[in-house]
Amino acid sequence: MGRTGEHPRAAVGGVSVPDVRSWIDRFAELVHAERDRLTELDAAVGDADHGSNLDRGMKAAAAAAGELGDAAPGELLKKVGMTLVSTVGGASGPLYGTLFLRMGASLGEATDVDGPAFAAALRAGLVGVAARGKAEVGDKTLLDALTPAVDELDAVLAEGASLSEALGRASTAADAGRDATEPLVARKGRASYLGERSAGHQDPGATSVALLVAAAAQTL
Amino acid sequence: MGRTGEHPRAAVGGVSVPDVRSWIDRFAELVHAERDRLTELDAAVGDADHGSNLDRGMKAAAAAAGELGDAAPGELLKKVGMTLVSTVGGASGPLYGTLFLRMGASLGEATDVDGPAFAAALRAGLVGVAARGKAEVGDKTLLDALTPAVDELDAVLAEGASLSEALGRASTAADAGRDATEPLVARKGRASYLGERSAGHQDPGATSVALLVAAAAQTL
Amino acid sequence: MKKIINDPDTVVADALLGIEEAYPQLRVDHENKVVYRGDERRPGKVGLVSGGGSGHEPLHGGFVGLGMLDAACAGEVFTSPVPDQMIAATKLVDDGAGVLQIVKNYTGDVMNFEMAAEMAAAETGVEVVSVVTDDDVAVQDSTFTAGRRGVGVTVLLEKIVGAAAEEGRDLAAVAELARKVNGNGRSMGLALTSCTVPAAGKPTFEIGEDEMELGVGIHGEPGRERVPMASAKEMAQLLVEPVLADLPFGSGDGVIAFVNGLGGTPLLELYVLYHEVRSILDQHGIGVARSLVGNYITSLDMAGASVTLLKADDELVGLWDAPVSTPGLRWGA
Amino acid sequence: MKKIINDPDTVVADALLGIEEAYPQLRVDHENKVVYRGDERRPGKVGLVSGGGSGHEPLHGGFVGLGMLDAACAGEVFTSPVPDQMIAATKLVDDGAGVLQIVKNYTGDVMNFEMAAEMAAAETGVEVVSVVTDDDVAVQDSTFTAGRRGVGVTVLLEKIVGAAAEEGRDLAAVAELARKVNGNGRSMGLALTSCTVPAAGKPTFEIGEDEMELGVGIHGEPGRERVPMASAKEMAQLLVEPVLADLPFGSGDGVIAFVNGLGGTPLLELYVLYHEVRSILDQHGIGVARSLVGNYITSLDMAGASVTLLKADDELVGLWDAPVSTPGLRWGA
Ligand SMILES: Nc1ncnc2c1ncn2[C@@H]1O[C@H](COP(=O)(O)OP(=O)(O)O)[C@@H](O)[C@H]1O
Ligand SMILES: Nc1ncnc2c1ncn2[C@@H]1O[C@H](COP(=O)(O)OP(=O)(O)O)[C@@H](O)[C@H]1O
Ligand SMILES: [Mg+2]
Ligand SMILES: [Mg+2]
Ligand SMILES: [Mg+2]
Ligand SMILES: [Mg+2]
Repeated sequence: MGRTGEHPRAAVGGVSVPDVRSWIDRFAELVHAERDRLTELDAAVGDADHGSNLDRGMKAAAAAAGELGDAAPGELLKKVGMTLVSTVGGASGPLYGTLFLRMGASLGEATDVDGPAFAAALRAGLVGVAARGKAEVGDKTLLDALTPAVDELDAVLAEGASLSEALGRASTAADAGRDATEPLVARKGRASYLGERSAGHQDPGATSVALLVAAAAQTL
Repeated sequence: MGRTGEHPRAAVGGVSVPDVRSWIDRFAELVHAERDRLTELDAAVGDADHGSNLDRGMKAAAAAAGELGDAAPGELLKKVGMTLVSTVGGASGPLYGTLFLRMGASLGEATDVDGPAFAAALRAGLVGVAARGKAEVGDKTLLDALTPAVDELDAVLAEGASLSEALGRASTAADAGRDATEPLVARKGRASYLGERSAGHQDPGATSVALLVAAAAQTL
Repeated sequence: MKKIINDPDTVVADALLGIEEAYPQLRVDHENKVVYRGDERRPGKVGLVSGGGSGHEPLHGGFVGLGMLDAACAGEVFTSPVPDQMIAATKLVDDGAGVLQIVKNYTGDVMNFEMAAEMAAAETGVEVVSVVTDDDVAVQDSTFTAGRRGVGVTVLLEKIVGAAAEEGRDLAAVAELARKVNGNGRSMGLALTSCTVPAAGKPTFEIGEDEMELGVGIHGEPGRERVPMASAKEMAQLLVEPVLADLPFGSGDGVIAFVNGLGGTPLLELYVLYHEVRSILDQHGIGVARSLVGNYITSLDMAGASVTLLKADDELVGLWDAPVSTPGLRWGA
Repeated sequence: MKKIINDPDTVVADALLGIEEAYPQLRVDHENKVVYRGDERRPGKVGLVSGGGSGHEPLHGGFVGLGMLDAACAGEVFTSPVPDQMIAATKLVDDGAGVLQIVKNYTGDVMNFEMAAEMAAAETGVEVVSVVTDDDVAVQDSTFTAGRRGVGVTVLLEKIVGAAAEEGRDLAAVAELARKVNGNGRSMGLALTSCTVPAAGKPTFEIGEDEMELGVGIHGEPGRERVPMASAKEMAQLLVEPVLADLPFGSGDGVIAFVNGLGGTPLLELYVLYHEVRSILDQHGIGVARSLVGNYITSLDMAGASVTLLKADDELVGLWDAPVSTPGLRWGA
């Protein structure tokens, strides 16, 4: 359920452009607040830059979203995706970029975005991320938080719940997925070079994805 | 006064080939015994290799002197000089090498080497060293021990003393010259880069020269 | 951390200013951090673009020039460049014959170059083909990992494929050659010390005075194992044997032998290592057609070295010998 | 101490084996530790011989080849070679036109080369002329010291004089040119860390995380002073200003600008420094005719850099541009 926004065509009960802006702003805030924690997690299994990568990117993305004038939600998400691709680099740039770009493509120029349309867009993003990274659930990547969240969102919406309620349950699923990465042995990304030694550490990307879903639950 | 030697033409009362060999052997022994001390002194003001440089060279020189068959003292000294030049490197190689080469040249093929002839050879060596290194007394170099020793040798011989006695007094003069290098500021060689900071350290080269003269006093 | 820098955040931008000033034949697009050729290029030549995180100099910017790369994208230190950079580079170097991207196999690099190729094709219609190098035998099981890392072979490939492009071969032929080079080369490295990333300010890993990291990656990634410090002869053994075990370098085969310094190791030591590598190759009856010894794909200030062997037939040796004129490799021109 | 060596006592001999194997165009007289040209030399050319302690690679052995040195004598690490080596080198390279010795100004080097020249003249009748480089402005008062040390100018001199010898100039002309180059060049270096001599096994000097040695010598000799760690911009100032103060580099003069790494500093940082050096030269209105950036006269694994400026007229620039083909510097051939 969207908050009341100033956009002329804000779809009450759906996801409006101001809603998307709030989501992006909130995610940027959470990433900034958790920046050091994300980087610490990456120091243990990767190269200690996930927090700074995503913070740099989300700052730029929030600014770009703020500057974009009259646009549909899908266009806004595309802009966010493009900005992330252009500013993050590393593995998470193309992955987060693809997520938002595919969401944007899925929504197209539609101005009325209801719960199922939003969920479909998120699944399109998930499919894009999986294709881009060629990872599967269990490989100890951000897919391990994103996949259960998208599955839960679909399931709860199918029960007839509101988007807001469904996103709340999806956020819980994302957190659980994030926690479940700890014992896993990484099979993709930089952490995979550690082999068995990657077990015992929570995946940084799954941790930031949990923030993304939490931000959605708080704002949409 | 030479020890009795096995050389057929050993000049009793002068310096024979076996005497020269004894001198060289004794100097090599002293250098070997004081190797670490010489290197330590060089560590303080130079590059920590004077002991190893001279030990390597004198080992080779003593061996070369031992191998040389029938020869005059001057030829033996030349051989020692050549060997030092070829094996020591750095500053002390050419300096010690020149000292012995010039002594050898001064004595030529003479087989009778009396005190004055030996003293003249040593002075020729000193002149050669000074020319080679372009240093003066007071520059904190081996000249600060060698010059007073040669001066004292001449003076005592002029009084009519024996070579052995004169070398004993020359050795005392060399030791005094060596000790006097401590407060000096180096103006030649590697130590000169330290400027004022070279004061307060005894010069390694002057220290090894004092061993050279002591060895002469003990063997000739 | 003691480094000759102004600010960790500007080190790459600052270095690009220096590179541009040091080499009048190069140009730099500072906005996109792309180093490219400023000399006259052969018309209609396939464009060669590479790039990656900075900190491996002379790779890649130092290999731009006649007979090697046409452009190189400089990412932040140890961070893949973004697609915008590759797209800018693609536009700069395309002359109608298409562009080959040379990509070292790291997740970030592969994905960013992949997106760049898609976007360049969509935006500009330029045909872009990517070839990935993955020669680091330290990564043993590529089914359960991101795959072998691209290391030393990248240097040899950029030279050889650069010569082929200069010869006028088309995009398909150049790409096929690149895959051949990658398929015939293997590498392994070891570290005596860690590198220090400017932005991190402290060494990437801890390592004792009496141990070395065998199979280290060029970003300080962990290797196969920690082993005790050893002589140059033993190090050569530890590096060459896994390389030989991985590809059937048969007796009588010729190789291009490449001993690479990781940045903090003096040339004097690399020559000592090279001699030991040669001795082992002699024992195996493997002839050395060409040699390369020096710091070419580095890991900032890391002390250590890697060995790359490329099985080389007459074609590869001929292309290796062709003229090249870049800051990092130059001969015949 | 962590080094890629077999034994500190054999490190130079072992490295010479590697050098010989890595560069088919070079030959090595292992008994005398002399690296010399194995390619066809221009008949009747003045022979160019240099040498010095090892540990400064690529200097001098890496500068043997067409258009540069004919032979280089490798001493033990940081220890002057002995006259036998120079005599052997002289005999190898003399072709009737005499031999120029290029000697860095250190007491040991100067005396050993001097003896070699005398002995070579006596033994072989070859005419030998020596030129000493002494460009290190860190040594301020040469009346009370062994004089300024020979550092970066040596590299530029070997290249320029090598070109003149290749052109066919006679011994007197080549020696005069060498003195001109030395007279017009000045250098200054700084160290962030000490080097470690293999035989010593521990760092030559202690230095804190927050300080640097300004004016350091290439054997770790003390410099002008210990100063606090600074930015690349400030370092450039500290190096360039004393160099400019020492020689009347006037506004409008052109220079060959050389930023040299001491062995442990990555190329990335040298480019950052080079840009800052250029900015200062710009401010002084000093044009840069040619640039050289890299590790050319090193101090084992020392982190740090030096700046050399050589006031260059058309003659020097022309000779700089002439073809050269050595492991360390190569172009036009
Ligand atoms: N192939 C992949 N598929 C999905 N996610 C991946 C993949 N590779 C890495 N990741 C995610 O990216 C995160 C690391 O991101 P980041 O540190 O920003 O990039 P880099 O590894 O290039 O430094 C990992 O924690 C993981 O969740
Ligand atoms: N120009 C010179 N004249 C005379 N003696 C010198 C001169 N330069 C250096 N020395 C002597 O040489 C000694 C150092 O010898 P050594 O350590 O073997 O050589 P290096 O300085 O080349 O390492 C100094 O202690 C000093 O006595
Ligand atoms: Mg990371
Ligand atoms: Mg010494
Ligand atoms: Mg010495
Ligand atoms: Mg990264």
